[in-house]
Amino acid sequence: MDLFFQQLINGLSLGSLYALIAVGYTVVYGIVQLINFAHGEIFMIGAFGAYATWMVMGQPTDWSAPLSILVLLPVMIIGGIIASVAVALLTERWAYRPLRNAPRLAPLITAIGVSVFLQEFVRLFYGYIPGFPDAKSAIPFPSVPGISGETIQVGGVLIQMTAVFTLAALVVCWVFLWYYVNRTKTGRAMVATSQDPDTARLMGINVDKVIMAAFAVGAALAAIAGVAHGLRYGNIDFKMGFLAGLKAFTAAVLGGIGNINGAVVGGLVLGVAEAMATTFIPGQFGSSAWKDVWAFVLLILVLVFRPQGLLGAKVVDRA
Amino acid sequence: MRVVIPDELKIRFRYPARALGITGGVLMLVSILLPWAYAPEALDDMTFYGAPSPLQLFFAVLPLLLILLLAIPLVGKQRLGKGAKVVAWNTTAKTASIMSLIVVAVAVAAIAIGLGGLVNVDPGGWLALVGGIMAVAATLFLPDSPEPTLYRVKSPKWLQILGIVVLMALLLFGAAYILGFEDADDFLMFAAFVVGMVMVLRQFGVFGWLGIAAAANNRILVLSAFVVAFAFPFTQNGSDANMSVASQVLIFAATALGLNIVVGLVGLLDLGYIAFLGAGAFTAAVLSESAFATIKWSPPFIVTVLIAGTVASLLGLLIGAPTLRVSGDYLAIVTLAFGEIFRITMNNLDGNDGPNLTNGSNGIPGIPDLNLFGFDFGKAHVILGIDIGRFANYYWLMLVVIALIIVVFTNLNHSRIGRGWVAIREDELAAEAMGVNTFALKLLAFAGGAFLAGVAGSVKAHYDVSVTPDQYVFLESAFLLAAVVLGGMGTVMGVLVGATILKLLPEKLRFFSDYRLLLFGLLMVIMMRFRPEGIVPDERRQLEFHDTDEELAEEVEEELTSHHAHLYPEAGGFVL
Amino acid sequence: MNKHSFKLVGVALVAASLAFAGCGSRADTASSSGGSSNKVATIGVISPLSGDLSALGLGIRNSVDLAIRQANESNAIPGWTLKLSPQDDQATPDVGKNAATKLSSDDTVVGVVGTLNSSVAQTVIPVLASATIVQVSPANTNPTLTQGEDLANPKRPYPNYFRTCTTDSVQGPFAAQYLLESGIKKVATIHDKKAYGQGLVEAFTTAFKAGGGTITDAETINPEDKDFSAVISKVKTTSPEAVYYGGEYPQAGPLSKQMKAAGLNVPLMGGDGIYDPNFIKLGGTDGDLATSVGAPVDSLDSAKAFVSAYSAAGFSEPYAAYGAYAYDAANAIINALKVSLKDATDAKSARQATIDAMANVSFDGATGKVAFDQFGDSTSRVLTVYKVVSGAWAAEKTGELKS
Amino acid sequence: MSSDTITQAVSAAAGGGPELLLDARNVTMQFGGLRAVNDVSLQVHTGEIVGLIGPNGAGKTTFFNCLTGLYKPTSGTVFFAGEPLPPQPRLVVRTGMARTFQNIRLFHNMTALENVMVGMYCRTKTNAIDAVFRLPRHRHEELASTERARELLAFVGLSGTENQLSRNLPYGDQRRLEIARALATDPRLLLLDEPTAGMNPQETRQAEELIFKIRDLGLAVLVIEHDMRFIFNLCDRVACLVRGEVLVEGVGDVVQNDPRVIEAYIGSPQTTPYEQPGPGSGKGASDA
Repeated sequence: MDLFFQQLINGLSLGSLYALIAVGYTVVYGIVQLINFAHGEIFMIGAFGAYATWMVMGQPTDWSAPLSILVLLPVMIIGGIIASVAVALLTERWAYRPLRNAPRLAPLITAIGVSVFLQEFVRLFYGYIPGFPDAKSAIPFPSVPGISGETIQVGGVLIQMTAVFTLAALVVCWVFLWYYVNRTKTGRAMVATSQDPDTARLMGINVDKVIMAAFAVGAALAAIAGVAHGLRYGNIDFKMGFLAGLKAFTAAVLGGIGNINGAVVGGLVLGVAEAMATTFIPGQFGSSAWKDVWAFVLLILVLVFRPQGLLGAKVVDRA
Repeated sequence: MRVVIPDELKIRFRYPARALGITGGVLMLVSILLPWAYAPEALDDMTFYGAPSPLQLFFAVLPLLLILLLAIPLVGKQRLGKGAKVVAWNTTAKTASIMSLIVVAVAVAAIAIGLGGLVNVDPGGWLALVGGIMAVAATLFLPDSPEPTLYRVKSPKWLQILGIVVLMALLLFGAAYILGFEDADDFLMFAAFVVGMVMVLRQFGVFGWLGIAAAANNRILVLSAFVVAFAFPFTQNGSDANMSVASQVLIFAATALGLNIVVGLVGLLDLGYIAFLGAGAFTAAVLSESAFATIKWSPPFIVTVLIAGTVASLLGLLIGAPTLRVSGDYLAIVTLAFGEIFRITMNNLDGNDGPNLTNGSNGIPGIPDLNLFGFDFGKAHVILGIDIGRFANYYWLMLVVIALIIVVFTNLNHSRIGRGWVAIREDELAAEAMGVNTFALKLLAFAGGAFLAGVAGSVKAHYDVSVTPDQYVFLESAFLLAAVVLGGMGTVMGVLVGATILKLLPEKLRFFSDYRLLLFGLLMVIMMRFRPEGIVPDERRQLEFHDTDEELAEEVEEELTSHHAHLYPEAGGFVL
Repeated sequence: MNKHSFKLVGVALVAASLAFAGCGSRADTASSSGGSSNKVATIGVISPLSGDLSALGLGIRNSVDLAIRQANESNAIPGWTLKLSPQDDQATPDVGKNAATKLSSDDTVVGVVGTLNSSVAQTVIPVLASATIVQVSPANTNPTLTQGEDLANPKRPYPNYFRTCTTDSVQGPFAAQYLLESGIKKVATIHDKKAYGQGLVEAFTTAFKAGGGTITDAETINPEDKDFSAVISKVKTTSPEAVYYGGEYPQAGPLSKQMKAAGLNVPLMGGDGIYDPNFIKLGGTDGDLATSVGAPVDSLDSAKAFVSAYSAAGFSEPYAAYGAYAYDAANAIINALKVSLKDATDAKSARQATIDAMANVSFDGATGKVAFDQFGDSTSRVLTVYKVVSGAWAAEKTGELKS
Repeated sequence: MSSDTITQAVSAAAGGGPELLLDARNVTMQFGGLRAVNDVSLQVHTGEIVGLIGPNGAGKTTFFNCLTGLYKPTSGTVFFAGEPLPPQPRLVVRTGMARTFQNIRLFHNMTALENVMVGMYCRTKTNAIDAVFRLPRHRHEELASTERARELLAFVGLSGTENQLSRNLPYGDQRRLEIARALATDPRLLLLDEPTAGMNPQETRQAEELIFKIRDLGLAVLVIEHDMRFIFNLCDRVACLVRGEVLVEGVGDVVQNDPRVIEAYIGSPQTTPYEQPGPGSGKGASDA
């Protein structure tokens, strides 16, 4: 039973990571019907941005735990968010916006191009920043005292502080999103645009701005996920966005793409499913080598039996 | 960027400009008699007086054309007769001068970079540069000429055929020559020259004329294209180095053509296409006589090909059936996920995490060469006194496979099914409401494309000798897609061009191999933004991407009308 | 720069280039190249010079370059000048094959060092074999490359293929031997399903069980995995005393870190794939172990010589994990060439003789004694166990594998 | 249009001579809280032209979509030639019902001829094998369809436009091309969604003639239209749909003079309980 709860915790914390990234896919899709294939790379950029912030701060490693959690970590997160939001807005402006009226294939192909470009750009040029390590292979992510390596024992279950951080980040972001979508002007404009862009435009909503806001919100969450990823695994690399992005998209579809709650639920379900598959599928196919396969099989099954996703593909109306 | 010179200036400086342009051309011509480089290492040794190198001689063609283009109109409109209107003299001259300057610039840059500094550029190079700049400046002052109407000129059939034959011969020569370059700088300069010639001839109207000639003599065009492709190995003097590249280009092109049915004709984005190639390759490997093959049954290759294609298309059905019903966007990601599933599964079927089918990441090595009807593909054969090696054998086999795929591609495209595909691309709902079975048609394309990839994969398995899962990763799918996008969605020629560029450039320009993927990502973005229809566009596709361009619509229509006989041929023939 | 000086420089440039431009004609090109009458033999390198694995590939290229420079300086083969021809395989079989074809159609090529990846080797070897060019790999660990598909009845598939690194079947048992001697009897194994890791774990498992140990759990991960928590939780329930990992440092470092974070405080042990400073940077902790071939570099004179010569040569990239093996591979070819080129008129005709001479090659290299058995495998069985001590690798025990 | 024809058709329908082709029974279509079509029943017989009128938002197009399989009605059944309607649009077409769209949905980048040939898709049988190997079936069908497509273009008055891209055709011609494309599916019932929208009077007259020509071929026609004069000239029977319900149904004159219809269109004196139709307005309008 301990094993079950242990895997549940493992799955939930992995799932929160997926959920944070999945929200970005869902918000953007809800508004422009574009699968922003490069969103995984935005997540990667967030992690590298946070790392850069840490470097700029003089690589602090010996701060006390409270100071680290209250100052170092927030500053790193903000650095990551700035980087990823900037890149997301630039790609929106230069790559996607000119194609808004093009056939659907065009922005999708562009998105793949952007994705490859961003990966390679980081790989080739990150190390050119003076004093920065070469990003051609994995870079060790700084550990934050008080979180990295700390654990809590609950019964027979060991909970890592990084998992607690990821889950907490998800909850905070979720609350923030609810507030943003339901209580702010831009948020409500977003809902309106997702339901009917043409009417929204006629009503005086600046659709360009709303789309930019959607990209920015998604990127900010992805950056937080990037930091969580770095803390959790202790290293970051230029390829980390590919699989994570794919899984997050799966999570978004699982929950119902276009539905923010769906993205969160989908992420958590996917994370738990992966963890459980490793433990409870008997025989050779239960090996962890198959867990990605099970995740994608889940995606295909959802598309067959419930294409609208677990919570239904609603527009971004309720966060 | 467009430099606009006021018309009054153009009229006032009409004659001086022409004279200046001719002078620039002459300077460039003279420059090849002078050394361009200080040391022989750069390009193909341009250090001599009075003895131009081959690349310099090639280059000289451009200024020569420039001089002719500028000088001929001087004889007067009356004397030129019809020629005055048929050819866009001034615009072509402008193109020729710009292209000359670009080639010179590439050469000068290559010398400077190759030898370490501009100091190493000798007077000849500078002279050519000055001449080029003069010519460009001068031709900017010439009034624009109307579009060339060379293609409207009626020409006898023998002339048309001759045109096609000359084109094909040039193609063969160019291919052999361009593959012969070892150094990136030579290659780049020659490539710049070729692009320059193509632009000049296009501006002159030669391609318009050739297009008509080709449409009128379709069979001859197809036939001569294949004769040329077939003859290519004979130009290699038994050397394998280029045949290896050439045969890989063909395998890549064959797969990209299959993908083009899915992406180009139906408009479905398949990001896991490489998995179908892999499925074919693994099937063929497992059924081969390799000692590592896990199934100890080795049918004749003809049977293996069919099984490989069937396995791939069954996988296509398995993925397509659930996803083709939902929005096309999902398909992109599901196929991507499928590509990953395929790779991981092939990795896992190693007897450890699953039944042993593929030996896991070790793959299946030692696949023997093909032996069809007693013809051993692994052995060199002497034909016409020239050694035809292993790679050339596979090259020919792939040529047959490509021919097959092209026939499938064009014949399906020009049929009831092809019309259904276009309808789906244009307006799926309307197509469904008009009784088109959109789901079945999409599935047909998807599974059919997979079948062709499976067939190509089964040849690739024998050609590669070993099949491992890490050959079939997402990046390869992205490259295939790039070949389609770059070349032109929905066209055969486009994909052939795209595949050649994407395989050949990295092979010849190894110095930028680290930047290959970066450029590739950038290329996709730029193509989608500025030329989504690709290098060799399909007219209809072009219209779809430029929905508001009415002028283009008129143009395409004119084209369609003039090609009508060719689009709806009398029963029988197939068209390219 | 003002106008005047600009003009001056221009005039000077033109004058200088007029003066120095080669004043010959095209006809006398042939005689213009160098005065030396030495014949040229080329050693090729096929390794990833770009992409993910370029650090390893460039280290290989540089080390071969070093060996060739040294041979030319000492005039190791009288009458012959050795040349290097490095080819990028981008770690992909297709590209590797093109590189091999290119080398084999160059008549001066007499030997090739490479490849890094076993999968690339599988397409490269047949091409070089048909041209009878000797190939020595510094890094391929897949046993089937030398012993054929049936390891129980080994049969050499390609006579031209040799390697200086040891195969998995040597390292695994040595690790088992070490753990048993240190009193560890319960071990869980994890590997990344790649040829290297899987082979290592299989060899380890056989030897460990034979020595009386128990394998508590056998798991696998995907090479791209980041999250090992599920696997670790599973392994933890079987309470092993150590974890033996078959794979490379990019996964092993984080794995070790996540193990400790999840409360599995036992050492992680691996092969030479994790014996890299990056392993520690990425999360390897004190007490983790690795085996590597040969005696420690600072205990071997030939190794010290290599390290100092490498740094003196001024390469911009480090020699990395396989540099020393590549250096030995190049020297093995050079040693064989000393025999085969002695009476040869041209390089191409000496190819078969070079392969034949490889069997008798024996010298002290950077990784220890270099010689090949009847399959083309390295005969060296000296290995060292290294341990992470206060954040750095330290030699723990050097010994010979008892077979 | 003489009144003879109308009486003829009506009496024929009453006498049971012509076959009952379309029989929609109590069709209701609900989107969330919005009931777009409420309990609508409608019958169309062979050789009959039936009009469907109603103000904007009355649910005419939604009703069309229910008939042609684009929507699955929330409740109610549609029978075609005695059989319940298959659930998919393309199967509906096969049973013999074809439609045009309110906002023209031609395949813009195909030529007129190709557009019509797409319509023939469901009546041809060439499969992939035939097409790839150019087997006789492909060749025969291809020739026959080209021939038939030319005939149809001529029938709707578009001879000579075969190779023009449909996007380049004048607006009126695009409407006709859509009709030709629908005819190419060999329908027994043709559904026209506002066939004269945006046309000038002359074009409207031509459209009228075309529809009569179609009826004379033995087809039934169901037309949605705003243009009152056009519809009452044309139709044997007219149904007026308001807020998703059938307000009145009957011969043209009857409907035309019904005060409720006039009201629904023109608005009403203050005393009337009905409001201007529009989304979110009061309770159901029908008291029939």
